[in-house]
Amino acid sequence: MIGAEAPVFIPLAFLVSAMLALLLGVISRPLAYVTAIVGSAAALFFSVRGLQAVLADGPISYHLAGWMPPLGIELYLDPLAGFFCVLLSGITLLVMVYGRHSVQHETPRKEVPFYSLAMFLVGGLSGMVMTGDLFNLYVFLEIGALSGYGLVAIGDKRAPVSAFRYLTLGTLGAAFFLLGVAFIFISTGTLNMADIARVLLVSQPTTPIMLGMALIVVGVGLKMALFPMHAWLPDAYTHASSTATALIAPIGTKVAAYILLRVLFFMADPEYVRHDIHLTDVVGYLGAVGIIWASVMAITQKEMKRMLAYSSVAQVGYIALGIGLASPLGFIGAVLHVINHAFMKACLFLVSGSFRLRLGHSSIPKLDHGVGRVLPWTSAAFSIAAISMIGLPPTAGFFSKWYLALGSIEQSNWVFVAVLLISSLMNAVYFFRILERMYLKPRSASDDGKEAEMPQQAAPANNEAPGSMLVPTLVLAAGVLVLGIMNAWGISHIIEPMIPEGL
Amino acid sequence: MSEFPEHDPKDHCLDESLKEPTDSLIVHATARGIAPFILLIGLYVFFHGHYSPGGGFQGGVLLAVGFLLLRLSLGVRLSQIVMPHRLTLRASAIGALLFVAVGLSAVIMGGNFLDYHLLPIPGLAPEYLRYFGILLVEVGVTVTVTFTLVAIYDELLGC
Amino acid sequence: MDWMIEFTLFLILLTAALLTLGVRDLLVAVVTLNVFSFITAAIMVSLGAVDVAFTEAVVGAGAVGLLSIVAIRRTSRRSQD
Amino acid sequence: MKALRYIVLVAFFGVLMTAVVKLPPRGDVSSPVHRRTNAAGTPVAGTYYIQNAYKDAKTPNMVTVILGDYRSLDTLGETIVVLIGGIACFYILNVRRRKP
Amino acid sequence: MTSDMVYTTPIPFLAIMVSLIAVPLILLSRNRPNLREGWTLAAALVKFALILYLLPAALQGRIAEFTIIEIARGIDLQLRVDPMGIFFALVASSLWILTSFYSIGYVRGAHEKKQTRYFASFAVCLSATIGIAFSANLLTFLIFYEILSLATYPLVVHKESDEAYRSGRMYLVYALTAGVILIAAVGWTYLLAGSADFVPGGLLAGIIEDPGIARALFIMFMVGVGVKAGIMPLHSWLPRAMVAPTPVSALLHAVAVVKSGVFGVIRIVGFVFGPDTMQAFDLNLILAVFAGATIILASLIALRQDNLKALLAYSTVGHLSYIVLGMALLSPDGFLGGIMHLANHATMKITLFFCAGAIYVNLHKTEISELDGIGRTMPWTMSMFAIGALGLAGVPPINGFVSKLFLCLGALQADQLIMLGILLVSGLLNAAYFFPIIYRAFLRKGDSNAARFKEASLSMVVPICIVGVLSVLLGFFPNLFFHFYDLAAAAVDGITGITSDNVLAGTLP
Amino acid sequence: MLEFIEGYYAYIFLALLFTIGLYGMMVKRNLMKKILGMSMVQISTIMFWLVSAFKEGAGVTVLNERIGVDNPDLYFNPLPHTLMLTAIVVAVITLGVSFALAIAIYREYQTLDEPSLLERMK
Repeated sequence: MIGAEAPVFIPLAFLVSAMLALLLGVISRPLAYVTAIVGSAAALFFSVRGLQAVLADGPISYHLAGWMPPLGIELYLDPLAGFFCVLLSGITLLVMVYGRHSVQHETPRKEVPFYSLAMFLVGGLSGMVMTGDLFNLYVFLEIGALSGYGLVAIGDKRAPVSAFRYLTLGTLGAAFFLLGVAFIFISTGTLNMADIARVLLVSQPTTPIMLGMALIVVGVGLKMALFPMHAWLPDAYTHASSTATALIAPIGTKVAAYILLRVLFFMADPEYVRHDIHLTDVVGYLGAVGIIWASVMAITQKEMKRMLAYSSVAQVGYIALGIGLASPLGFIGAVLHVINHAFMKACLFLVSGSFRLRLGHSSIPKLDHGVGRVLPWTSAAFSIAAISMIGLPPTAGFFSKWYLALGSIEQSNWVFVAVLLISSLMNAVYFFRILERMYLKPRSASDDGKEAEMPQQAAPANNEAPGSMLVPTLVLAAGVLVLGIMNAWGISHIIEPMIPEGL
Repeated sequence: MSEFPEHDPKDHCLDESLKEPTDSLIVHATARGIAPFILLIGLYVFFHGHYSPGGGFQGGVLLAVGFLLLRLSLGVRLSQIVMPHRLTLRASAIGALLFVAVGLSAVIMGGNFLDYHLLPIPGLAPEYLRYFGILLVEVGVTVTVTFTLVAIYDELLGC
Repeated sequence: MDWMIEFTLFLILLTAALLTLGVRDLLVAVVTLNVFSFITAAIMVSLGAVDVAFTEAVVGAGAVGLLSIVAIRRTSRRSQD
Repeated sequence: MKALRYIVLVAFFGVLMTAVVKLPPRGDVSSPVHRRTNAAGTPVAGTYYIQNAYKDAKTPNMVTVILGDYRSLDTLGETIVVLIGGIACFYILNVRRRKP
Repeated sequence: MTSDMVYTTPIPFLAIMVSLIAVPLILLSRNRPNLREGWTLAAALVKFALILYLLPAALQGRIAEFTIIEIARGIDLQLRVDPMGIFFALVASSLWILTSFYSIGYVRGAHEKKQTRYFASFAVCLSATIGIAFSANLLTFLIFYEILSLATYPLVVHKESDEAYRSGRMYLVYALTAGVILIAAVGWTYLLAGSADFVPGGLLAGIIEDPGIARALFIMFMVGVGVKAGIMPLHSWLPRAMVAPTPVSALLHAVAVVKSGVFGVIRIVGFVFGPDTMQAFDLNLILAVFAGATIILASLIALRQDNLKALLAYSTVGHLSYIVLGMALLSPDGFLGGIMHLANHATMKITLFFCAGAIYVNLHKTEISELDGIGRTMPWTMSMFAIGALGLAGVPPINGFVSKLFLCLGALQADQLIMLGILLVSGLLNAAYFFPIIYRAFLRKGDSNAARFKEASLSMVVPICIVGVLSVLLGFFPNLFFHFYDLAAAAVDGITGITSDNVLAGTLP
Repeated sequence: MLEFIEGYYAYIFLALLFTIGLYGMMVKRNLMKKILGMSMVQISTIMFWLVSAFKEGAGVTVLNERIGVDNPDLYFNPLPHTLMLTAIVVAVITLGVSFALAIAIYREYQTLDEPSLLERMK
């Protein structure tokens, strides 16, 4: 019963809890936190039930207000979308649990609107994942985007400026998207994605449709920070508060990437996108350039959050590269990387938030091995996520790169192979720099403590982050490992059945 | 309205001129005179949305503009009596919740979300249930729009 | 020849747009934007979208006008370009 | 740098033009949007709404019916967008005043 | 291979997990050194016992398999205990026990810091090494290979000096670069063959037709494993990594890391490409040229070293290439000699490193020129050093002789007289750089102060003596204890398809 | 030619308006000007949809008893109108939020001009 209603209950759980957080926050501020947690937990529950139902009985098409799809709006839950919702609500739950101290610390007195906006953000994103209607997608996109602008605007001194840039570029992206939808709507006469796919199969592709697709790619590309359109991302992630970044970074751009996959491979005929308008090639090569460029930028950064932001641009490049391959292996790689990266980046940003709380900064040159001592578990979580980002087995990051590499080799696209390999090394450069400092760099000349001989005297006290922050971080780190080891199950049960026919 | 002095940028909160009732007799008279009519037109536009252009959003904007005119003429402090700004955001949340509640009541009755013809109102044909469903939903929209626009104005004004 | 009226409206619309972006006094720019909105609404009526035209008129003159004027009042009237 | 921006603008306009002139002309009744069924045989939404809006909801204004019933999820989204706008402004601007 | 020869057992998995399970225990007992090192020893012994338990079945030709999980689409994380694998696992695990004993003496004697981290990393390294040994397919191999790269890094930078950081970074750059190239090569192979399993005689046999692809793939593989195997243009991390504590060097250079690289070469030559494919595309020549050059050049460089550990490092580079050369010969005796040398070199080189470590801990001497008369100060240590050195030079009856003999026979079998010449010349060069040390130690007079008898601690001397004696015993009886010879012969059977009887009839001394 | 102009002038003007808005966002350096440009981009997109809803010789989208619903060609297409209602709301709210951000920026840096803003951010 609940499984069949899941498509609408998942976003509603978020949206309603956002409104309730606003109302209950009047009574007492912590109540907003509780509401957010309850809302995310409910959404997680519905997502899991939905995924179970989908895996058991096949995709669910939920007709809003009871109208058939081309007339009414359709929410479409297939295994991939279901899994995505589980991921989304799971990470949200963890980040929300984490948020308690961090939000109080970084944005005091604003907890109520913060939790409300955060819930709206995720509600919009989950709607984007499931909706089967292009215009409805735009509405959910704006829900997510507007709350994102708000969340990013509060942080350090520069946050409003970066939020402003995010807003202008994001709105421009939305306008491009809407214009592209207009072109497609005028040419096909329908807004339902499945319906458009049917129309495109029987009709001859025309210039407006091509431009429409291209505009949609540009619009979504702006949202997902594809290479030349990423200008908003580093600033926005750096200056926003830790919890906001930890929420937006892992899932915001990923959902946009997911939409790109949906639009390019499910709404349009992959064959057409690949051969007639070479859209996937463009996306793929932009991704490749973005990987290298952003990795170089990440190496030069001194602030950890900013480095992670640039690394996000690079990781988005991986996804774009997988899309650009336009092959089953590329599809698997892209989707898997979307999932993996969500876990890794969430973990890394949570760690940077814990650093800010306990060390008062997250600047790389200031780190020393005291960090490994003061925050042993947090540092361990960071290490696992970092190793996964580099792409070393058996962490999750290795496997997405593995499939991407397989896909590139399969198509004899040696440029992509080289980009993948070189970027792995660049990732290693900027993550090992931190790991080395965290564990090895001596705190000062006097403190070269011989641990075994004089335990706990020279060593700084263990001052681990509070449990509400530590547990989500560790869960995410464990998730990185589990995702790595279990990836074959996920691929064969969820991703592989979803590979579109034309690929 | 056109003559704004270049104010001191350090003054973060609102201008004193907008806090108290306005000095200008013309603004005062027109605003206070027109505001009730605008509110009335807003209500009309909202309720007549089923038969002519108009509906929740337009009605809501008009209502909000009516309240804002009162804000302009009476000053922020006095107009709190008409519309206290502590309430605005919460009221708009209630409006959105009303929308969701209408949708969910259809789910409770065994239909899909927002399927109005299953609304628990006895004795009406499905078409008229839809009619009232739309109306109920538009009430929610109107409430949200009205109060949110006032809230945004208040926030921008900084009080 | 309805479309010729619309054509003229479009020309005015573009002029208003360029004017809005061109003037250095932001208050003037905002007022021009209101004019812009009104012409938009007029074109919408000409296109038969009365609902949208109504909304655009209400929003462009009422909401956006008030909000933008307040925003300029809280910031600065002058612009470098 | 500035020249590059202008080039981008002109190029963008040019690209838009190439596609725009291939669209059905303004007012064309046979445009895919106005047909009864589309190329794949499914009913086109706009036409269905015109013909059935009154039947389904006894409301003469078709736009209201679509807004409130057929595509009510969009309207819910719209309402939420409005609400978010209010909360975002509150979140961004409502800071404690600094004492001079 | 018939199916009744394959049986499923979790023991290989357990053998890998034993040391991983020990890691948290070691970390938890960080403040109680005795308990901590107890865990290490216990794990080493249990691991060795588990592997020894697998030995009888392997000698009967039965192969243990264990599939852990499907790790990627179409590829399982699978362990298979074939003769080659258990051969390497035996070498690694038996020497780990000795290294553990020795480490305890060394780190306490040298007052190393961060001992907990040291033992933990050590345990992870061993897990990865056993994993490499038992890998059933390329991806499993790759996964353990990368874990090994990572786990070794903390050991290399253990000293935390600037030099150690530089070496560590260099090591990482080399290892990770090799790792990513290996990933690409593995992926390509998987796409070509539709599988990544190690197949005796060659997974790619008969699949590749384009010589360009074959060569490109082979070079990618060789770069991937060649870094760890120290083939010449890729070797330079190895001498730099000498800043690590000596037991680490012993482990790195005699057992775990470099042997994993060489083991990778064996796997790739024998089980991925196969002799026929190698021959068909002249891949063996590529390998032979590099290996031969490495042997000679490394020996020449070793001649000029004054630092004892640097000398040993270059000697290692040279000897690793013996094994690689044995593979490149593509003759049964060549394979046999190479595989045998894997074990023999391990015992000899670990002896030498242990001795170098004992000298350092005891007398704080690292340069060869300081070793005058040390033979009288540390007689046991230096005797064993002499055994190891002579063995490496190929003097009978030490086990180095046996493997070199097979290598020479292999060269004859393959009609590669140039290679034979290289082997002989390098033997002389080995003698040339080891002899001065022995001469200084025993025949020159040192300063009177150091001339007193001052042997290293017992936990260091005993392992040194054990490995030294083991070297000699293995020279006399290649099949002693572990049946190294039988295992190697069985592995060669698999690769070449020639039954061991033929080999035995022709060549057994 | 006249026919072509009649059929396409609206689209062409709107493409031009979109470009003008884009020009405002890209070239103008005052944040308020950028916001105005953004608004134009949105409006032009909205109008683009509305042009597609126009039918020659049709009437407004309120049911007219005299016309009936047998021939849908006699009413404008109501779908784009509805969608654009939503889009306008979104545009207005985005505008409101961007004003809020502009005020927040001004409060922090006392300027809205990008060059001096960048200077003061250092």
